[in-house]
Amino acid sequence: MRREIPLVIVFLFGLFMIVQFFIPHRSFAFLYQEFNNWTIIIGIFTMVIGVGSLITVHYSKIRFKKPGWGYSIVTIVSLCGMSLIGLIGGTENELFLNLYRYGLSPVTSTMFSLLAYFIASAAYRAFRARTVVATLLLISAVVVMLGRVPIGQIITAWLPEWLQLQNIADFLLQTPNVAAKRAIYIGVGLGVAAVSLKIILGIERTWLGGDGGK
Amino acid sequence: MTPQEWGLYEYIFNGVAALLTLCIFSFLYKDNPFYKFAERLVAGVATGYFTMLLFWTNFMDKVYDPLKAGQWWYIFPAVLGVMMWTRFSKKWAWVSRYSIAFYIGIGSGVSITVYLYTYLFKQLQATIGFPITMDIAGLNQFLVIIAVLSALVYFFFSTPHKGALGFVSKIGIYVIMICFGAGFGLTVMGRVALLVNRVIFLKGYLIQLFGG
Amino acid sequence: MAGNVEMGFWDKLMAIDRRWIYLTIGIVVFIPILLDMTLPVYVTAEVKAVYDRIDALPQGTVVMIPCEYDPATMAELRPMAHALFRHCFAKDLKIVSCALQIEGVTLVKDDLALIAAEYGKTYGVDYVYFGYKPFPAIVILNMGENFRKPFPRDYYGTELDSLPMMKGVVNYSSCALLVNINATSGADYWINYANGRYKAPLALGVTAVSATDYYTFLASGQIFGLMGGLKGAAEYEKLINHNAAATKAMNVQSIAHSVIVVFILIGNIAYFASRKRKKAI
Amino acid sequence: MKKSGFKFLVVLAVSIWLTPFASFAEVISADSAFQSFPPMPIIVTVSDMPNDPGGALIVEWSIPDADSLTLASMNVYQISRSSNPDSEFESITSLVAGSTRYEDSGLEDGKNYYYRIIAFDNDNRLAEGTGGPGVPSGQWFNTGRIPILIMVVLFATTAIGFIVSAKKGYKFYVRPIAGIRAVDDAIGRATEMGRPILYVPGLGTASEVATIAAFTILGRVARKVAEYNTRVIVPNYDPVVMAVCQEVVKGAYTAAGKPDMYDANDVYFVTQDQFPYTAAVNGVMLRQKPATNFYMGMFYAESLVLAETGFISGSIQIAGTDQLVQIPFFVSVCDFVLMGEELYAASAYLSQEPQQLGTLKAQDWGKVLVVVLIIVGMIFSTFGWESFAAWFDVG
Repeated sequence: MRREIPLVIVFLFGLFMIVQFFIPHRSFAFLYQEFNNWTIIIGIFTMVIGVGSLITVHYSKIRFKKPGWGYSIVTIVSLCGMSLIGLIGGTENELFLNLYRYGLSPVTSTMFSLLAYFIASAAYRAFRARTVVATLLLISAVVVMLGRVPIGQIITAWLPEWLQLQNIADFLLQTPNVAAKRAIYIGVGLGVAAVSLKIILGIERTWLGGDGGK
Repeated sequence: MTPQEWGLYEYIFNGVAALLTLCIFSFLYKDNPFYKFAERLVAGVATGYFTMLLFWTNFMDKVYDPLKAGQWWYIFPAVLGVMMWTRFSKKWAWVSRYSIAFYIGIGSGVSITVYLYTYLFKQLQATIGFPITMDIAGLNQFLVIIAVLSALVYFFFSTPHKGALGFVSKIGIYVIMICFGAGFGLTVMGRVALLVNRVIFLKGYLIQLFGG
Repeated sequence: MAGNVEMGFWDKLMAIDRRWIYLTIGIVVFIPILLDMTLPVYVTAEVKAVYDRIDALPQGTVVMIPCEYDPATMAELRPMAHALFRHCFAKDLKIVSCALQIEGVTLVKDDLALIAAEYGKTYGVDYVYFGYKPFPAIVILNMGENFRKPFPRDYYGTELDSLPMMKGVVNYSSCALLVNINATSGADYWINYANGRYKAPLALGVTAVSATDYYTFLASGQIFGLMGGLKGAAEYEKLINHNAAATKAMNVQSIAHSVIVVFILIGNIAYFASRKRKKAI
Repeated sequence: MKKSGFKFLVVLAVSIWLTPFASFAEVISADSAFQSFPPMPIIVTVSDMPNDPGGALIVEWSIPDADSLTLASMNVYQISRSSNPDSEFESITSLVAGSTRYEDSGLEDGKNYYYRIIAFDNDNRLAEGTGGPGVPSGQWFNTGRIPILIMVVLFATTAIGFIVSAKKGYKFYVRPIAGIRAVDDAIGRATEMGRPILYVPGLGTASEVATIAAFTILGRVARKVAEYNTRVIVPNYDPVVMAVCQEVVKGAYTAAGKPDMYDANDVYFVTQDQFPYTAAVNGVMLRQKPATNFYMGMFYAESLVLAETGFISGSIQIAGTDQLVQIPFFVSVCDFVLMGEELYAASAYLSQEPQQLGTLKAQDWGKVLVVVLIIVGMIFSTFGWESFAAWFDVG
């Protein structure tokens, strides 16, 4: 019951999804769309568990006065406040939208912009010509970095055209870059097929819990 | 930039946004109470925001409306969804495996064909569809093919990378590294742009406060 | 690392506190924004292709510019959208747009309205905005049949059929071309469905980071043009002769890139110098 | 002047030729009373859209009498549809110059449809024609996807073949992968240092295979963690992923005979928004100082933010993703990286079950096949035999 039925479910629906790929008919297209919708619906319901987990974790921090428990109050209050406003006023009300616009999105974009700093420090540390492999990584990064901004074009303008940075950068992007991506994609395609097959056949069942849910 | 007509409301909201921006930037120096505050605040706000969005748009559109419209079979996914709630109980948590099994079954079934199609066939077709001609384009195409083949060899798992195979796989990892370097270099662009945008925002707020 | 051996200058430089690097980046980004500096922009073929295709369209042709960016990615993609809107409005083309990423719905609405106002264009006559529907793949597929299928009403709740511009505009085939500005991996759906299934001519505007990914599709002919990040936007701004945000940000980028490259150089010099010293000992 | 005179002559010749087709000519003349010469005929063919769910037709047309100049002057094609050739046609769309094909959809299966195409230059209708009937229907097998079917069958039988022979005791060689071997060492290190392990399952949903692969690796990590009495922290982005991770970790503790050590608060939900999630995980890294950070599954722009913060907090870092764009950042910052396919292979490696290793062998044979196809395809394309490459143009 706890192990066999889930494995049967995975097998049946997995097999159906493979078969439907080859059957264009309306009825299969309909089922395909329905089943996709169903997974979305499961996701919607599961959000309750997610929110439950968030509250439990922070509540236990507050209750046992674990380090930083004061910040957990901030989370609980902002979660409840935002939900309440959204529940009463709907998602189109001005306050709800403004809390998103001025409370959430500046943090989102600033977190994202930290990458400008992190990229610099990562490049400083990692791009050292220790080995052939590291050197290739380093050179191709530098060429593309300079070749894609005006300065790179200015500093190599005196060279013959095919040696100018922007053209080398374009070559790197269009030849080795495209080729490596294709190879990786092909490998990923096969890898995904293999893992999916193992899941459908019930060989791979970690998702049922540790030793396959025994 | 010139100051615009702002009311108190705009000053407060933009002030909050500017403050939060600085809170996050402070993380660069080290972890501190301001960052902690911003981090915990947005965890709550974001969850509240997305939960409400899920409820009002997705739940209403995908579950409530179809059921109301008489599409009775939507009771199945709703039941599967509710079964996930058994996770709140230690004793019944295993029931949620049924829903998870459905979810994973659909996902892996779709993936086999879709990945073979978009990742294998499309890439294969793009690689072999061009003739090797005696010009720059032909040379380029030839290089692409050599590079694809050697990078593929790098990913062979069941043979030792020795001898000729070792040599080819070495070329393969070189190609892959050039690809990663190019990817890294290209990304720097976008990331600096993001920072520029935040700086422009802060500058705008300062101008607004103190005049241009 | 330090141990009882004292660290030489080069070792110290190699292990420099990352915050000095952060500080330098901060300075080079802040200062050029205050000073207005311009550097020439070089236009690549993949951006020119987009410009040329649009530029060759006769007046009144409908083009579709679906936009999928959010607050986090708007820095890169908004200038691109602006430049495209400007080009289309200047050529008296008609624009249909939608946003299949929820965080961007109001952003795109505001952006369209802003540029339309610049060119004195009227909503419903010169441009139409569908707004947002979840599950991009399904929406894109349905739009291939009829825009009215996923979007019976536009963003403002008006029925599509009552908008003068939408007369005879049915699906992708009614649009001369599609330019999808996309910050997400959702661009794949446009390639697979709009172009793959419905054969709509498609170009992409993506973030610099994903641009590498889409060169493959450019090479395979699934997309006819590609704009990557601010650079792509700056090139487009140059083509339409309207320097705006992207060109300004590009200047900062040029300097920031050079600084990062200088850092890499210093790191390598330090690395080789310290290695030499160790060998000598 | 000369050219337009010639055009007139052509049109005249065509219209004389058309006169015997009285009924056809009548339709045209009735509609085009405002112009001096009758339009050229358009040959319209309507066929069912192949390999589709139904409800769609393909309308194709050509204008055999038009020279390239006339064709170029036709800048709008108006397409209208009717279920009866004698009744009113309803305009459905107009297409730009150079179009020769339109795919109509949203139709009713089994019904007859007729199409009329009218070509205009700026003011005049230059050509027109009607075609049909076409009857839309849905197909039960997509013949365009036969190559994929062959591939799926081939791959599945090879894989199952290797699995069966593995079960019979056949041993396969697998080459060592540094990132996978590092997994066990990393857990040992955490135990020595008395610090927890952080496992980030990425931003994917539980239906994405990369995330499913991450579950498997988590299973292995959690099992070791349970054996060594360390702690594993799993912050989640997606609630379904969280549910599975909880199941996996709990199962691992149970399997190790220590079910009481499992703490549900260690496998928790953060938020379903990329950067707030990242901010929170950063917090965990800096405050809990995990000895090892695992990043397995789908990662996007947050990859470098996470990896740099992990570096700052001094953790050993092992990443695995099939998101190509992010691999460079992981490669630069992390100690070990599983690139693309290696992530999928990891589960087989870690389990060391012969059946699992069997599928790796099938993957390799898949790659051998691809290598052969590329070489053959290259030769064929170069010698102009394009139908080989076209065979892979599946829809």
